[in-house]
Amino acid sequence: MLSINGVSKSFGGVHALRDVRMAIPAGVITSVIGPNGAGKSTLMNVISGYATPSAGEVHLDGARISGLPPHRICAMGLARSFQNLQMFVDMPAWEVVATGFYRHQRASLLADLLNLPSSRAEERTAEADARKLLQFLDLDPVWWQRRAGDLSYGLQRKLEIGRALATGPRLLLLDEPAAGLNTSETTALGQLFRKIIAMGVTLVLVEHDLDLVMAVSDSIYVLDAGTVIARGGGEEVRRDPLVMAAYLGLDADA
Amino acid sequence: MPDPVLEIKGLSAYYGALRAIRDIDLSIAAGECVCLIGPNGAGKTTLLKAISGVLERTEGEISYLGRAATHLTPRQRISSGLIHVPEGRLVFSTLSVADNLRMGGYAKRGADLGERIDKVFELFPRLRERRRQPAGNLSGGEQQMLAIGRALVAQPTLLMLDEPSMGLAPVIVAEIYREIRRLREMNVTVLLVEQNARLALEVADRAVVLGAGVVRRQGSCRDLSQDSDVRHMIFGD
Amino acid sequence: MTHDRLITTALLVLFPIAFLAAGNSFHESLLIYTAINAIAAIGLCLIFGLAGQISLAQAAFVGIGAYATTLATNRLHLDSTLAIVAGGLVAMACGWLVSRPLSRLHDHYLAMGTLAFGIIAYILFANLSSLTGGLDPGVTIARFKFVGNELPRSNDLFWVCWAFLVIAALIGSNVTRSKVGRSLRAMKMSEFAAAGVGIDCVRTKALVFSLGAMLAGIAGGLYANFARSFNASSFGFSYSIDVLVMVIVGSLQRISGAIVGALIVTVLPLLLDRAEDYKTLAFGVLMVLVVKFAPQGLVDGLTQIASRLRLQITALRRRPAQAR
Amino acid sequence: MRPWLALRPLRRPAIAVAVSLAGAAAMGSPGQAAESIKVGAVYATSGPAAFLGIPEERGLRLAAEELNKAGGIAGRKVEVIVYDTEGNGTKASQQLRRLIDSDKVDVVFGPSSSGESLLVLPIANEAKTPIIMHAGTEKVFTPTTPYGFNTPPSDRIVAADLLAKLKKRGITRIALMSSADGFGQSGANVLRELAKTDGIDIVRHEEFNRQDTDMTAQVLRVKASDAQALLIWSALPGPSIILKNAAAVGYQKPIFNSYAAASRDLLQQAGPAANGTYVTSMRLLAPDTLKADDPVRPVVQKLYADYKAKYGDAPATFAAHSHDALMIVKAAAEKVDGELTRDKLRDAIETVSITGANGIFQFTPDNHGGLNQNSLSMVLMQAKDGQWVVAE
Repeated sequence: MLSINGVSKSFGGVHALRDVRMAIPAGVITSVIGPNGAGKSTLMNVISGYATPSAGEVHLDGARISGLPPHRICAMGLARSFQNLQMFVDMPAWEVVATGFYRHQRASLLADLLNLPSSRAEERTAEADARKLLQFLDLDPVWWQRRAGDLSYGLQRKLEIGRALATGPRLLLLDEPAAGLNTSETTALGQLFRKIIAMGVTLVLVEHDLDLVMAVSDSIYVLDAGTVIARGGGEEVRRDPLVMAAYLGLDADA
Repeated sequence: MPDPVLEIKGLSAYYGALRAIRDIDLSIAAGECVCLIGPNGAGKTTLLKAISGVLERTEGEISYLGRAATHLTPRQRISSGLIHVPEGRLVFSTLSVADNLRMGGYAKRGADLGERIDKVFELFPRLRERRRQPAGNLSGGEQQMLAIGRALVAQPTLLMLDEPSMGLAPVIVAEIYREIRRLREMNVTVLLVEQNARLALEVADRAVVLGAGVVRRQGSCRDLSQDSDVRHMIFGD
Repeated sequence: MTHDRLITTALLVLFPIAFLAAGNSFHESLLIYTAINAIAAIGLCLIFGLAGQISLAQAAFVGIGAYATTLATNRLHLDSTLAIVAGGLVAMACGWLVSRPLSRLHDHYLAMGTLAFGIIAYILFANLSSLTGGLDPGVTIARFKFVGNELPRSNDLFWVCWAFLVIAALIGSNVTRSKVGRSLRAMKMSEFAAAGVGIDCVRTKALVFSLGAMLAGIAGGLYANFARSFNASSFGFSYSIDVLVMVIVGSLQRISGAIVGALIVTVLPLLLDRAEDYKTLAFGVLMVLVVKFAPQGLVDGLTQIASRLRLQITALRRRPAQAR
Repeated sequence: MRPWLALRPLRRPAIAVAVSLAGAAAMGSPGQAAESIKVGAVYATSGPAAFLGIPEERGLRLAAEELNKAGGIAGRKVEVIVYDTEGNGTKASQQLRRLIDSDKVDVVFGPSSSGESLLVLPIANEAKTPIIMHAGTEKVFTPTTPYGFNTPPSDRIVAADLLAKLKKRGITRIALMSSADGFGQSGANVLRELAKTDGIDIVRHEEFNRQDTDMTAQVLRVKASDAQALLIWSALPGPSIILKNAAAVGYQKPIFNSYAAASRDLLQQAGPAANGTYVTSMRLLAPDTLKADDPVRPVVQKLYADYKAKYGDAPATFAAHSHDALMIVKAAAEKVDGELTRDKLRDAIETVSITGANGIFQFTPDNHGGLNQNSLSMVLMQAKDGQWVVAE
């Protein structure tokens, strides 16, 4: 579904990504792990249009998306969350999710300016849909009207997932969704991923919580210093000596 | 039992019209390490912010080192050694590592600032290597070290750490926690908020479990990690 | 945001009452200028308050509207009201054109970009004498006619200004509550995330600049009809700053704030009259106080006080119950 | 405790605004003493045109004080109300309405600049209130409007006088540098028009912004031209900078300045570079260097001395505009029988003849400027060793 063909990205003289190749099939969860500074976030940015690759191309269902601006890529069915929260802090939580419906709202500008019935009906739908989505995310209704910026990191990350889902993506990139969650919340997040997959959305995770990654991933790529150093299923990767050294901090022979 | 460093009675805090934490009582003794655990939205971060004085609207009493601290400004609290390391590694990304550390001495200036910064470099040798680089160029783990280091420059009596492991690779998390243990040896009193409850319960003496803005449980880490309610809430067992 | 519609409606209703009660052409003229300024401020409220795009070019759009209206009235003999609308549309087109290069700039670079546009516009106003009459002698617009009839008194233009203010407030408040407003607020808080949900930030900025410029242009058309004779000096940098101050003092996010800000900025300097240069100082002090104690503007500051008072009262009621 | 603490500071600005607004409402009532003559003035006493507005206000207050000491005008005290326009036309028209409607003044002086004057003139006419402006442009009284009068010599009088003096010195090809503002544009238009009929060639015309900090480029182009002299038409500080630039590039030909630069400030700003430069000026600039038989001399000498005694500084020539305006009102009011109304005052001003500091005024229904070529308004001065002296 998503193919990354020899993508490189350098900032000044620093190579953040070097000839990265990935083929991500539809309907599964693919995870990308690696130490801090390995280039995972840069990779997410290249895929979602926030950075253009210095070399190589990214295709979504055969259509080239590298070089397109983020809003166009979003319109093609790719949504994401952000590692460093990009929250609409002054909105109530439900409205953050409602922003995701923007690209599906069809009322004309004139209708909006004149507050015509079509515009008002659309707003009511968006509000109702946002509530449905918050229920789907299992976010406690006490938070719905709260200012998003006052929510804890973990809950804001959940809102980011909701906002991304509201755009109606085929492919969802989640950048460290479990950061700031405790063990039981992380387990619940894994279950949420399953529900999202069941809706027909393909998932790509960047995550540090290895328990979660091992539990949900169909395949795992390991990135270190901008290159893919390993790929495969959970056990394969866990046993890979390079991964142990670079990521878990264990000596290969320990 | 030694005198409490921090004693809180009936503390509530508001966001707008909403009470985020309610009637919290908490006491921390000198040299103790207490961890705050609980689900997201329980009010852990809010409690730290209320203690450090950055929240405008609070009710209740905070006494610090035996004196009432409720009326103190955040800056006064920092000068008296009550230091908060907020979540999300908030470093001054365009300033150099060394300047970030100097900012730590802002509320507590003195001729020994250089010595204090050197001590941080001893604790985190990787920061010394990168002392001239802008903090924004550091990796996530290094930024977390810098945030802690900056707090240490202010010579904390009570150090409040908010999610020091968040968003870090396991290898880095292990390193950060090694340093937190060393702080304990240096007799710094620590109030730790951590989602990774396993780690927190290992390093702390005592734990406070928050839920929906109130204290649900308090006790020694050993007891609480055996408690089935707590295990259910935190670990989902 | 909740009370905005209510406060705006109350203000809009108070305007004609105040006008009828004024009974003095000076006080009437203050209300007219307040209405005109408020329309320009609502425009900036959308650009700056809602979308977070700082603009120091509002005076330029007011000027474009004023000159376009004058030309449409004097040379094309358009009906006065239509000429004002035409002035708004010309300003809107200009706003759309400049938004393209400006949309790449952020924060103080954007401020400088819009400032540069404002200065260029001013120089053009001052030197395109065949169109604008330059700084000397300037232009004089033909008398305002409502559907062919002259107004009994020149101050009766108030009703036209007020009608346009009502429309501007309505448009402003509809923008605020619709998906357009949501996309603008989203863009203000994180352009990254806004793009991530499919908002085309370049297009959205163009849209809000055009809308804000249109309102400024209408304000300009009204100004031309009220001042009758004017020259380029009315549309200099200091007027852009005045409009910015209105928005900051009143409210960054509320339409009602733009109206309150316009009232303060229009009336206050006249009260501080004998203060000479201290006037500027006094205004500066007011700004500092507002920014320090009511950073969202006076309207928000006051509603905040109201809601806190309500909270205190409920807290007091609750306390005895807790004591038990 | 804390919530109240956070709440308290918010109240202060709110109260300030409430008090101010209440003040605005209370202001409407005119507190009118039946016996006094109310003179309202709209001057730019702050902002970039304050160099005009401040001496104008002082000149007016000084003249009013003198009159009141001497028993007022025909037994009536003179009451002066001055409002600041900041040099802004919109504010000027607001303040004018305030004087007319709220303060119920009998006559209005000002505004300080031509641009503002053109804006407010229709309002004064509509309100049937006499206004004595201090504008440089003749457009404020040509064609005449029923209630509009003016005290300074118009730029047409000044320019014609200056061009005649240039021609007398055998100068027929000049370069013109004018500021890109109302004063400069108006002056340049008049000069171009008069030069054509007077047989003088403007071989080069350069514009600049009055606040620009370097005009070397323009000066070099002037130097390269075959002009016999340079004429600068701008308020300060532009001319001072041009003089310095001209000295720096070695421009040797005579430099003439408009009356807007007729100030000691020019000598201070330009320093030695000002030496030898000419300025066409009102007589108030250096009264003591005037010829003994000059009929205007006693008027300007008295104004000069009184002003210096009261304010400590020598007066800028603009102080004469408001001083003369009040003398004109005095002369007119003394002609009015019975109750003084705005209309009677207007009618009387049209018949006033006095010798003021700006020259010999003779108002008629066709000349609301009161001055003409023969009014002895202008005098050519030259900078010599840091002083202005009469050049003729």
